[in-house]
Amino acid sequence: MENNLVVEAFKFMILGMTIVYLLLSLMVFLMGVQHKIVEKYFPDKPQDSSNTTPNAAASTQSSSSEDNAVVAAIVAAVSKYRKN
Amino acid sequence: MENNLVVEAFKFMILGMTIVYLLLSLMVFLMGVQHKIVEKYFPDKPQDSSNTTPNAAASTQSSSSEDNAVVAAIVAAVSKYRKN
Amino acid sequence: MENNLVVEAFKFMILGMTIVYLLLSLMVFLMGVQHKIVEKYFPDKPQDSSNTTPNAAASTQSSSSEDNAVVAAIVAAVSKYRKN
Amino acid sequence: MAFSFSYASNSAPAATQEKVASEQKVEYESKSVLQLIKDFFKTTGIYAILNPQDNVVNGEGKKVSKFHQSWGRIIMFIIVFILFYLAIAKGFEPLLLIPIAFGGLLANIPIANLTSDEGMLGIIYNMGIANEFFPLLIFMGVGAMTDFGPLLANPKTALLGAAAQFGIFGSLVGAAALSQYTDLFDFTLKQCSAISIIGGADGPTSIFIASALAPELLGAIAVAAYSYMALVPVIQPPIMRALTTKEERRIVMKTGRHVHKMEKILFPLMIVMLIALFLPDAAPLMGSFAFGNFAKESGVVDRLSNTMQNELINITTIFLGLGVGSKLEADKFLVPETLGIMIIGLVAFAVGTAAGVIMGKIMARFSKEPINPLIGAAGVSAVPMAARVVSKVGAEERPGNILLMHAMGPNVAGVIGSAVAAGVLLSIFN
Amino acid sequence: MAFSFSYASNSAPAATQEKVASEQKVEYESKSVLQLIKDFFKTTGIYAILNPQDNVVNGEGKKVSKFHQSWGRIIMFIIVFILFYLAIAKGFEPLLLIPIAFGGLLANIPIANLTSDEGMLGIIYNMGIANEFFPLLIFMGVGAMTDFGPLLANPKTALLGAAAQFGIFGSLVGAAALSQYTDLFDFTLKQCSAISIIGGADGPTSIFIASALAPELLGAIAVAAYSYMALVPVIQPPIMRALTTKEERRIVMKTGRHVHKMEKILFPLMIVMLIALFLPDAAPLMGSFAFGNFAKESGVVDRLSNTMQNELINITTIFLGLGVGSKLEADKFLVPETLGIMIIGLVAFAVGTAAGVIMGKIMARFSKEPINPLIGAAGVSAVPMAARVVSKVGAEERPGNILLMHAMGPNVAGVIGSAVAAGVLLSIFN
Amino acid sequence: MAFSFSYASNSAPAATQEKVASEQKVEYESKSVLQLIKDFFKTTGIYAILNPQDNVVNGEGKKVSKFHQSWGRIIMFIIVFILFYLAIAKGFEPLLLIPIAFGGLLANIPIANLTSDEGMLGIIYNMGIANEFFPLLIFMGVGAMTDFGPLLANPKTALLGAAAQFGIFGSLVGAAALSQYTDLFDFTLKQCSAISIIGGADGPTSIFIASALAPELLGAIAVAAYSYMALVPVIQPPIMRALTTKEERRIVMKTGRHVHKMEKILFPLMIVMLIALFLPDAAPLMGSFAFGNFAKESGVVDRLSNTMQNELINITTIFLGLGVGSKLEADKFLVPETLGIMIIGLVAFAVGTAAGVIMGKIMARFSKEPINPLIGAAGVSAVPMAARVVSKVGAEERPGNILLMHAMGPNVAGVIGSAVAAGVLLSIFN
Ligand code: NA
Ligand code: NA
Ligand code: NA
Repeated sequence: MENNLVVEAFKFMILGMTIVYLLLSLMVFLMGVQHKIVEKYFPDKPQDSSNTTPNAAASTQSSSSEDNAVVAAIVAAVSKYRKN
Repeated sequence: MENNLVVEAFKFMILGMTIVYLLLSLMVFLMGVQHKIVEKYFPDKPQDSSNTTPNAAASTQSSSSEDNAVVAAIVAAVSKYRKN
Repeated sequence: MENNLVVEAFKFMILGMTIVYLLLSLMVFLMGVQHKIVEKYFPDKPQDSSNTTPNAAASTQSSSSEDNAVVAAIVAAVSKYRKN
Repeated sequence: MAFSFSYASNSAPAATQEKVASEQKVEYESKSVLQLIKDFFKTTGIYAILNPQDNVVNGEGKKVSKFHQSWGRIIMFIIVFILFYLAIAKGFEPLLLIPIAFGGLLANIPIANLTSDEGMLGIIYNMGIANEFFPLLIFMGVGAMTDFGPLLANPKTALLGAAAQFGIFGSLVGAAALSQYTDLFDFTLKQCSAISIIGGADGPTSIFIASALAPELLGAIAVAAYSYMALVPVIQPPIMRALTTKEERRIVMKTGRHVHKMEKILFPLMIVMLIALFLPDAAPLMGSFAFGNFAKESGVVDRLSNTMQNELINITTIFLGLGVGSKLEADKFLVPETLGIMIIGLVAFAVGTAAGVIMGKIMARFSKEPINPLIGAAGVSAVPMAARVVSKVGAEERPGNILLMHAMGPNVAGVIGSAVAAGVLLSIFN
Repeated sequence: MAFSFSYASNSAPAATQEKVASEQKVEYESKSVLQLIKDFFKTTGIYAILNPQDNVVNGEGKKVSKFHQSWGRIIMFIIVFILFYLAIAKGFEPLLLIPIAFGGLLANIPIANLTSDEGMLGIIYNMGIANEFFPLLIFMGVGAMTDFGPLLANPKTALLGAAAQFGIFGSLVGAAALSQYTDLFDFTLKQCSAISIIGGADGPTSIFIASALAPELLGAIAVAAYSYMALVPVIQPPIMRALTTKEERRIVMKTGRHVHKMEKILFPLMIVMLIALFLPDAAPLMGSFAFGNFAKESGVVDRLSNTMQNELINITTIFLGLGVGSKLEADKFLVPETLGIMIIGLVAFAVGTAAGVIMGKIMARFSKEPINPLIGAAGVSAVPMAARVVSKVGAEERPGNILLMHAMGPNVAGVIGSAVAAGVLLSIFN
Repeated sequence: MAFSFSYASNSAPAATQEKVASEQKVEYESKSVLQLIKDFFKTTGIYAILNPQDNVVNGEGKKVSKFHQSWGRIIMFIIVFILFYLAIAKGFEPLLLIPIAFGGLLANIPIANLTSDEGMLGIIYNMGIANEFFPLLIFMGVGAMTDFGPLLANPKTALLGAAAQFGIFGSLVGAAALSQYTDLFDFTLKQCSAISIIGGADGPTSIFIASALAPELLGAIAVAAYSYMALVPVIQPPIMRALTTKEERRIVMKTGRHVHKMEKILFPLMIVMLIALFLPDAAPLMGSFAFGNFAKESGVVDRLSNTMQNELINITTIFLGLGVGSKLEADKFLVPETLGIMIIGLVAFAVGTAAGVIMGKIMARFSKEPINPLIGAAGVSAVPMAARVVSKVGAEERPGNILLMHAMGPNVAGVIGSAVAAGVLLSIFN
């Protein structure tokens, strides 16, 4: 009645890694398509430079980043108040 | 068994508009009474000028107002911290 | 069937005040022990001066403290943004 | 008997634990890799969309037609993408349309069944929409943001807010007529009432009433209400211009009087007492609204007032939006009734605007002080958008004529008027 | 049979949907306009107040007397207006009295029945008061706001916080005596215990214990607790002056020692371990409190600590207040017991203050370092108000003698002492 | 009969009230002071720990062994103190470990039974963990904090995030082998799957899957997941160095291209559509994540996006931590399975890292542009810690070589990859 767990788990691995790779490959492909479409129909207006963003992404989730200067923080506070 | 909807709806309209007008008229009347009472018993101390307030009311509910200067925002931040 | 409430309440008082005193005395004792342990194993690095803290404790729970200067508030805002 | 014994001996743990244990027993049957992949494919959304089944049920256990399982979902995906476009590119009430549309997007994902009682959207819906709680929290926050100063400075403008409620009752008659005399729609009186409240131009009120009177129409009503509120700058100006002369639109109004702090503190209490005495059915809505406003004007609980205006309303907005969005499931939204709701809602809006402007003209005639009839249009609520539109239309005719402050009076009165109208409708059906 | 068949054929949808459908069937009977207006008038609050009925039930389905339907509501409206006045004009603990009183205002609106399980206030009550959850969240926030530095600098002042709990137990005996020997009140021991905790001068503790031991008295206990906490500057000084000599009040205390960060981090953990080992019945209260304090002192989760001190406590305060206010319904509040609660609560407060001061005098006699007996009064809790009052009374006798810091020790110890007393009472009845 | 009559006559009130009344009847039997103290001593935790009983049940009504009542609790206290130490002194994911460990501390207090359905921790658990809601709110907030710019700038790095999921599936096989071939552990396939997801290095995903597939292992899985996420800087570098040459680690990557705002707005929608079409079982996780990200990138609902990133995620984190901590009760945590979970989790992490790095080497070989294989290690998720570790290890070999930006691509792709893997596992068991 009980299955051989290892055999089953191995099948899961094959299924799982296949799906993960397929889906992320499809995602990679679609990112490319999307990039081309955007490039064509939205010629580059004010661009976000991706160089600066990772830092922001990195700092948000950690509570220990002390990189921001006082001025930056005030600007952030101010912009928050503006937005609200 | 089923009523004529239009006739019923029409009756609702008569009832509804009557109540809306009555209640808001009563409100108007009471605002006047309240004004007189307040004027009599609370001679005008520091007054809120209603001229300035609509703007505030307008800005709070929208997320797009960019009227406030940086200074105003800092003051707001500061006063928030004081209050908390 | 019904007890004499006063007698019962009196017993509760004896039990209650005994436990309150015992537990808080034990707490006092342990605070002393803890102080000695900390003093021994954590020779005094940057110390919190307890002189200044009560004020902070007092002000947080009330909404009426107006002691902080504008500068302090900005610093607080800034440090909040840094922490987040 | 034997089974029950062995079962008992295997599962010392209590109820909860037993359930887990028994689930684990039947958890999984061995399959070949090929079978596994085949089975996996059957759990994909694309399979579900291409192969609609007979026995698929929605979050409420109701059967879903094959159309709603396949093309229906695709159409809904297109609709939510249009809503995203309108919210982002056109600035249509994004604070609510984005969560609602995203909720709609998630609700239409096949297989996942996120709108069931155990699903993410169903949990949210049951948390605060089924019981009508979230709209009240929104109203609390809106109350804490509202300044009744302009209304108190010029009380009689409240009558403009009363007139605009004709949008609600007029369209109620219209909806009834469509149901009675056409075969297209077959709304009940309750449904007609829930739909007509769109004319109140007040999102939370619409959601509150729809939850109470016609939850099956909630999605369409909410989308219509917020869409038309966003369309205020498009819908209102032509009506305003058509009903007024150039001279009327050029009227300059006098600056309002000073309003004492005490008047502002007492006003929300007066409102609650009025409701308590004359229209208890509006008590949840007006009570929440007045509580928020009182917290703000009292001046002694700024912590709470700020929380209502910010964190609490924001969190609630996120949940309200997603929860309402759960009603954008294809089988609930893609029904003929939705079209009716859209049409009636639009008419209600237009009629409310017209009634407000006409009332403005009447008041202008009989008032000693000059009144610009345009401010009547703000009576439909849609705070503060409608008041801004008034100011803009007024300034077109006479640059520098700032009507914003004067329009805020009818505008906030419109919120009260809509809640009163809502209370009347509830009282009829209670 | 025929009905059941036609019913079934008309309502393909599942359970929920069927309910809606059947409701719609009986939704509305045609009426003349006159009848409609008459019926409407019967749903007004003024009609309900002027024409109390026999079969009116409150939110819990309990019958409400005619007095409580009519004059009762009016008296309650007056009472909540007085509470508003006290909160705004006199600054009486507005953060809780305003939501509580507003909840009471809404709870007494006739017809609306906001305190029923489906009503706005009933939803809030069941969300976090019936299960005693909200007071714990408040305690978490208070813990995150509390600085145990002054207590750690001078541990033996904790004994002053112990002494002040005599207010609880002394008034427990008093309440029992009133019940036993007078016909005015007839409190059970559980009720006596719940009432006497007012002497702990700690709002959330009072609400927590009242929910657990005597939910039927919750409204009055909460109002008494917060009112007397607000009255600390009025109640305490005369008692303090009566029990101390001018010389004693002039005593200057030495500046406390420095407290190491590590002591502050360890303290909340020590508290939890003490409670775990000796008084598990106080675990919810002290566990929440210690969690908040530990989050703050650990220094590594400022995000969470700030959230506890701000958004979370604010949101909870709004709900706690409204939910407690739901117990200010006339039929629950306007009962003889309320008067008893008010009297016993006041006595409890006074006795607690006196016990603290007397303990202060005893400690002053036996201590090597100078102790100003006034700081004993801060042992009743009511953080930080009681400590401020001590400082003020001290400064009256000797300007510049700042006792605030020294009074904070007994003050925060009083919170612990009250929670311990609460735990003992719970342990007796569990 | 007589009793029932007198009972009825004494208790006019309705159901709820009657219950209170009857409770009060039996509330308390008179006892001597000595008996009272004796009884009190029996309600202390120290008595419960020293005298474990046969019939003690945990929060779920399941019997607790004598070991788990006595030594078990003491061991758990030591474990949570170690967790506190690691969180505070070593900075191990304090935002989650501190609430989890404190929840564990409270859960192990004897007598108090805080994990029962009426207890503080049980209330929290049922509020949002039993129904898997809290992890989704966390994911919403994480989505609102995540910037997909680096991934969009270099899409193919997503494949590194795919490779690292081998940690999940590899350790699933390992867990199955341990269960099949050893007598130490006896995990079911569901349990193996829930455990292996630790290799995804994503806290909310782990908790979500554990709630769904193996709630009985939730505590251990959550602690393992967050502990190993915190240990990323310890676990990963040796593996990274072992699998790469010095030359490979010194590779400098080109600066990414500019990413258009529109790409960022469309990306979360693309993700949802992919999930809707191919993996609906991942819809709750990826839907929440995409909603948060869409709210942020849309740029028109900053109020909501900020709320998700701050108040909402903070409040949820507090509750999620305490709720998960409730599963650290001795009788649930001190079982052999926990050891197995810790071992398998560590292996999963290591294997995932290795798979990512090896995939990095493969991609480096076939790519036209230079790729530093170290960035593959970031594919395990653990955002942003893993990316920082990559940057640090890279900078050791070539100071000034900032890989952070390049590692963020696989890092965020790892989050998606883990959610996909989780969805596949759920789809197998649904
Ligand atoms: Na309106
Ligand atoms: Na106290
Ligand atoms: Na991952």
